[in-house]
Amino acid sequence: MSLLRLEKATIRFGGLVAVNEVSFEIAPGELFGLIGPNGAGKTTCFNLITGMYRPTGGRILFKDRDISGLPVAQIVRLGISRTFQNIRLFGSLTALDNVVVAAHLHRRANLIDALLGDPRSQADTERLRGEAMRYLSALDLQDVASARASDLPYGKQRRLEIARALATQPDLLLLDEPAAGMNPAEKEDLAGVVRRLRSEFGKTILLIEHDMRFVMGLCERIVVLDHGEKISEGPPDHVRNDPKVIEAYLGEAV
Amino acid sequence: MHVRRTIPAAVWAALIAGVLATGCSGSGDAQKQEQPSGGEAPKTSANVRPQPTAEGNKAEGDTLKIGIVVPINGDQKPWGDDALNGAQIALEDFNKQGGIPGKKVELVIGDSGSNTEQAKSAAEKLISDGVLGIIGDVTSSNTIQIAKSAFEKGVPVVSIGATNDDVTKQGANVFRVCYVDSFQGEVMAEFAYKDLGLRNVALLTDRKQAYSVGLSNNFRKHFEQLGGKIVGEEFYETKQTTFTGQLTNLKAKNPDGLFLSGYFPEVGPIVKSAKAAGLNVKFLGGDGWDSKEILNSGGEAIVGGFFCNHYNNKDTRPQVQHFLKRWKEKVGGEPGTTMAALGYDAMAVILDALKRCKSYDSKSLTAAIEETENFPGVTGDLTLKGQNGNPRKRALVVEVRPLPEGFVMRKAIEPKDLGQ
Amino acid sequence: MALRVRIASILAGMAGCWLLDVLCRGMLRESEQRLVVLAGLYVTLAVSLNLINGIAGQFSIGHAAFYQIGAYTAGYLAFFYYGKLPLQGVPWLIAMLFLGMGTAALAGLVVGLPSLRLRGDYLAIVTLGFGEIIRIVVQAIDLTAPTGEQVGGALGMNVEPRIRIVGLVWLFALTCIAVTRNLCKSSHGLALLSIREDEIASAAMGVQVPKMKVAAFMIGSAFAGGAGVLLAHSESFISPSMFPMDLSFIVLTMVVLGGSGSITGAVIAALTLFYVPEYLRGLKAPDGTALTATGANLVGWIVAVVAAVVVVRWLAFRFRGTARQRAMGYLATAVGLLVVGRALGWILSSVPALQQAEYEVQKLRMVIFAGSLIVIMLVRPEGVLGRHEFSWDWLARVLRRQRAREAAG
Amino acid sequence: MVPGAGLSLAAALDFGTLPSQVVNGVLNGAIYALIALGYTMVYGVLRLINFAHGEVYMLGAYTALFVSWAYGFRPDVPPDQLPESSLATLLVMMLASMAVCATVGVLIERFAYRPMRNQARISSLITAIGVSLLLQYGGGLFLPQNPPPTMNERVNPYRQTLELTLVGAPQQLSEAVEAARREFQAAERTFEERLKSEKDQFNLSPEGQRLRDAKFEAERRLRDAESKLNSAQVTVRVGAGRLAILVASLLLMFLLRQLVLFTPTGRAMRAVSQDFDSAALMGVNVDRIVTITFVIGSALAGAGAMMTATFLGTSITPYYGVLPGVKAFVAAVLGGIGNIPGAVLGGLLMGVAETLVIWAGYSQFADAVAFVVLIVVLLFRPGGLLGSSAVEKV
Repeated sequence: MSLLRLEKATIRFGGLVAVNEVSFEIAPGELFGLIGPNGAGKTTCFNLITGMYRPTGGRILFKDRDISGLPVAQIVRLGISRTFQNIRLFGSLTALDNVVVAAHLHRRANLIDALLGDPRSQADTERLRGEAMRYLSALDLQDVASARASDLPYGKQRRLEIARALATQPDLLLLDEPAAGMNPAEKEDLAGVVRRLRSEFGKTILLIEHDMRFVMGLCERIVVLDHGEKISEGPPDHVRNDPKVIEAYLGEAV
Repeated sequence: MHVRRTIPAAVWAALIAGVLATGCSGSGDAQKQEQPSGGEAPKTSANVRPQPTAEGNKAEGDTLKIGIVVPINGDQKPWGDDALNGAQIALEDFNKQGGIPGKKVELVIGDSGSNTEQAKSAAEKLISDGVLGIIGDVTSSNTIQIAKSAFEKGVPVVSIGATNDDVTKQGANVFRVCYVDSFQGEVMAEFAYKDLGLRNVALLTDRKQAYSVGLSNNFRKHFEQLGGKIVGEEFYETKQTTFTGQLTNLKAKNPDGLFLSGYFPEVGPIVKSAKAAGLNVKFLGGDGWDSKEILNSGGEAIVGGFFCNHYNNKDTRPQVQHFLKRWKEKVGGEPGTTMAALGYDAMAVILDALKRCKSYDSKSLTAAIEETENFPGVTGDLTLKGQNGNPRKRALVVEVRPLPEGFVMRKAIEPKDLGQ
Repeated sequence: MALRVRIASILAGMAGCWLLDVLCRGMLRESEQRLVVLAGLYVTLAVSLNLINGIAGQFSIGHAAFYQIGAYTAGYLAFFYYGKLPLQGVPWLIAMLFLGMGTAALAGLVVGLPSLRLRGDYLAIVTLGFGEIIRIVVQAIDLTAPTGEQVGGALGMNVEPRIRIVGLVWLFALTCIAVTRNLCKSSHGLALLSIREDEIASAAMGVQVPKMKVAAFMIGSAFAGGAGVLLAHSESFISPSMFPMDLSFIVLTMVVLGGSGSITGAVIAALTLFYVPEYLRGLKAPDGTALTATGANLVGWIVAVVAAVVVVRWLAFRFRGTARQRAMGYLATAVGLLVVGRALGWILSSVPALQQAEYEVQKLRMVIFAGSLIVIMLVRPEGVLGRHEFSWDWLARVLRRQRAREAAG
Repeated sequence: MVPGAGLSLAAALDFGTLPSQVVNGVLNGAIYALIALGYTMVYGVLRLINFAHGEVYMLGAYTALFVSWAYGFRPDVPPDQLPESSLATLLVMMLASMAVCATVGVLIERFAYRPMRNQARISSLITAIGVSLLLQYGGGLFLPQNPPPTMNERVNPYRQTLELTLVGAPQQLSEAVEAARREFQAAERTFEERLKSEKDQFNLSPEGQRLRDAKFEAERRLRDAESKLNSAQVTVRVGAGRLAILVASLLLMFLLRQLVLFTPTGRAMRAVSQDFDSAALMGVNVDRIVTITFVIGSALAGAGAMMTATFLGTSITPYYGVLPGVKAFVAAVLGGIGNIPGAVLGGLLMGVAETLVIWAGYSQFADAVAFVVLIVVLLFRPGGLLGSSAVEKV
């Protein structure tokens, strides 16, 4: 059984076909990579999966349910969460509150309780805070819990995004270039974190990355996109030696 | 879990009950204050005005304070400034003639800021500062607010320019020196029907002004009673700049005359563009027209129009000539609007009453104002005695002539001419 | 524990309002009581707009519309039904309060829906337009009273009965504050804040953005509507001219001036902006006559204020000193303002034209109001309180620090 | 008036006046368009709703008025002593008010908006509201407004009305009009004769009254005949001055578009409107560009104010700019704020929508219609008619 399946997913913006009939499958528990040169349609692919764009063709199935066209918030509820390539934290909220917002999916109090300041809502908020703190610790951010998100250093912001995505308790976690702008040591660190996400939290992970070495070392299976089309799929070794992939990347390099 | 949920609900129930409880106790007092004053009960019979029960203010020391509430900020400022100047001239005249021996009359100014809320604030401030009486405001909607506060406190109000009929129904302490819209509407309806021979008239009403809406309604009522026909009514709002749409509609209705119940800043341009739209009809209006500015803004088109006014600069009555002379000395030029003369009269009426007062407090001032009879005001001889606060005085029908002439008095209509 | 604190604070709030009511009735003149009522209504308006504008980040500049809807719900219902139902006096007012809140909340729903598609300035202009539409529609509705009188429309209408209870108005304001504060403290409030920060990321975290936005609009408008009901019954008269576009701007100004998103700030700004023009109205010279300013004085003060703004801005944004140095700087600027203003006025009074031009301060009050608005925004763009809130913890912290300092020194 | 009497007056729609009403709408819309151009310029570059734009416009109207007074077109001068006006007079008035407005605009930008540039947008909005209130109430202290002055109509050399007959009428109708006119003239002459022997024009003898009524009867018949003729032929009347406003707004739209699209300054403006910081890094002098934008935007307000003050002749008060300011802003948003042809399109559309509602007999709702149109358009095109509602990049 596959957790996520793309069936000829397609999206056009005017005349531009950003993603063209891309199909792949992710099994539960997999660490899956999505690579490709700039403008290959990787982030667009993420936007399709998370419901930010509505596909113009094809289907996207999550746990065998067609999710194409559902509102973003509902897809999150079904168990897909993501980070953003250009960090989108809630800048003037604290790190902790950022995570609490994401954890709110699992609150029990309703809006009326909140308005009346019902103890139930207060207890609920406290519980969410505790939960959020747990995710912060998991990513080693407990020290900065009460700092404003926009005041954090870049690396911590990246990790806070992951913590925040984790707090929605997804089955599938989409990471959009988590290692962008990091030095090799930080990347090594991050790779450890990603592995731990799977081992400790049991998440399935789909990640976009530019850095070939990072992806090859981390992922079990990789899909390569170029100009919106899938050009290769398979384990790292297969992809590395695929002439189409080499051409795509070399073509870009030249 | 269930228990925890019910407790706060109970707390909230208690809170709401508490609100009701505090509210009730509060209202008890409020009612106690209001009940004896008769509340709104006497309103059913139109001719009996509720008597204020409150004592009102008493003069302290040798200063007699009179309040004036007029707009000296906001878009009604031109009227407010005129009325204020008029009132100040009246006070100076009064002092020159000896005033009240041993006493000093002081005019305390309150700004109504051209809106009802501030008019009320200003009036209440003046009342709590101890004024014996208030004059103002220049518009009906503001005056109603002032009258409400003054009624509660038993302080007399002499309105300057509130022509709406309802204003003086607020209480027996409310008076005015201008005629009412139903009189004005009737005067113009009579004039239009009988003197001008108009049969089909269209109305153009400023929907934003209570004054204009009321005047149009009154004109319509009386004109239809006389047998005339209102062929159409269109609306605009104060500060609009284009009226071609409404005028094109009205032209299609083919009227003999157009009754413009609004104020002069819009009336001038309306008349001009009515002529341009090919409406060659008689233009009629109310006292809102009165400003020499309309001669400029209405241009050649307004010449030949008629409106109802309180007084006329060319009037040979000594009061008018004296007023114009004093205005020239103090302010310079000629008054911009009719509110100047009305402001003078309002102040003069209250000062005249003050002179007749036995004791210097609001109550006897109210009584003295009520006793005013044949007072020779700038805007005509006016009688307030037994008139429910609305003066018995004449109205003038004024014709607009080209500039050197300006406004020319055509007809003076006394209440008795209309069988009143 | 928490429950006991809650009950205590609810009781304290009610007791406070009752006390305020008693005090007002005992010590204040009727006109001042009315001002206290209006101040309470402005506080309610500012706090409820703060919920929409500051907390949920939905740029709304048509708040007067909801105020008007509440007021006219009360007005129309009183016109048609008062005296025909067993409800009388205060219970009637309470019933109206809930009905007014209900209709305003529905209107909030209507305005909230465009907010799903529109952002920023586009939403702002839609809310502004909504306010104008309501005003114009109300203005076009004429009613005929049983006595045959014309009411409604531009003529306005009486609202029976007249009920002015300071305590009730402030209890309503306190409820509005409490509800907003409860919301802010809960995870729902965080969800709203996250929408203000980044709508897309917020949705990606599973926040039901449309629902929350509309909810914010509905709650905020409901309280404005309630305030409208209280206004109608307290003034006992309503007309469309009481709800102009400017009113929306003033309320918006209160929110931003206090610090967008800060409830405390909204309350403080509402009180200040309401009372300052009233205070200027009553300003008198020492001898009791109306206070006037000569042209020379005016020019002197204007120059001094502009200079002070420049200095304060420099201190606030560029100066890298300790807080103490900065505070001294502000103090010096204030003293300088007084000295420079006085001195310039004195020097300029030798110019005859400036000396002869005299203005009554009453006539200047709106100018002073507008001028101070600009000055405050220039000196402190994030609003007086920024995003800070008053809390007992904060007060305790400040006091503790004070004590520690005393112990050390 | 019974409830809803205003509504019941909405008689059957009169399609005879429809063409003239559409023309009226376009001409009214041109006024909105003219002011909206300035709004949209400033917004396009700064993303700031310049609430003080209406007040700049007001100052422009006062400037034009003062210049006309300096030319001798004072309101208290009898018509026969007024000087002759010409295009040159109008141009001087326009240049003066453009200059004053540009100066004021630049001052406002320099002292009120520029210090706020790095702050939250809503803070600068409040500053803008403050400036707008300050100019209104400050203007109330110094500017003549008692009574509110109007431009003397003699300033405008183009006072005539152009009449355009779109569809001709049958011969016999115009003959009937001629016959009625002759009858009326005869009746009028008889009455005038009689009037000479009357003492007072308002207290006529019975015979005089009969003749007067006969005159009115004839006049009414003439007007009936005329209106029959009018409904048979479709005539559109256009004030020459108002036509000038339409031409000016179209011309200015074209010029502005050329400026923005094809000049280096325009290119810099577009760069600044995309991104302040990047534009600055690319060597664009941002402050200079913003100043130029304010100069152009405010000068446009000045030109618009001069034309409306002269050609419409409404009273000028310190609140002169409030309503046009709001309407123009709505027009700019309707067309897609920041988009120059959009501002003109939005203005024209609003004008036509308002006039059509008046035509349908609901003039009390005319002011609300602009907003209804706006809301409906924005719901379907969230970026306005010509504006691009850019998909936010994730």
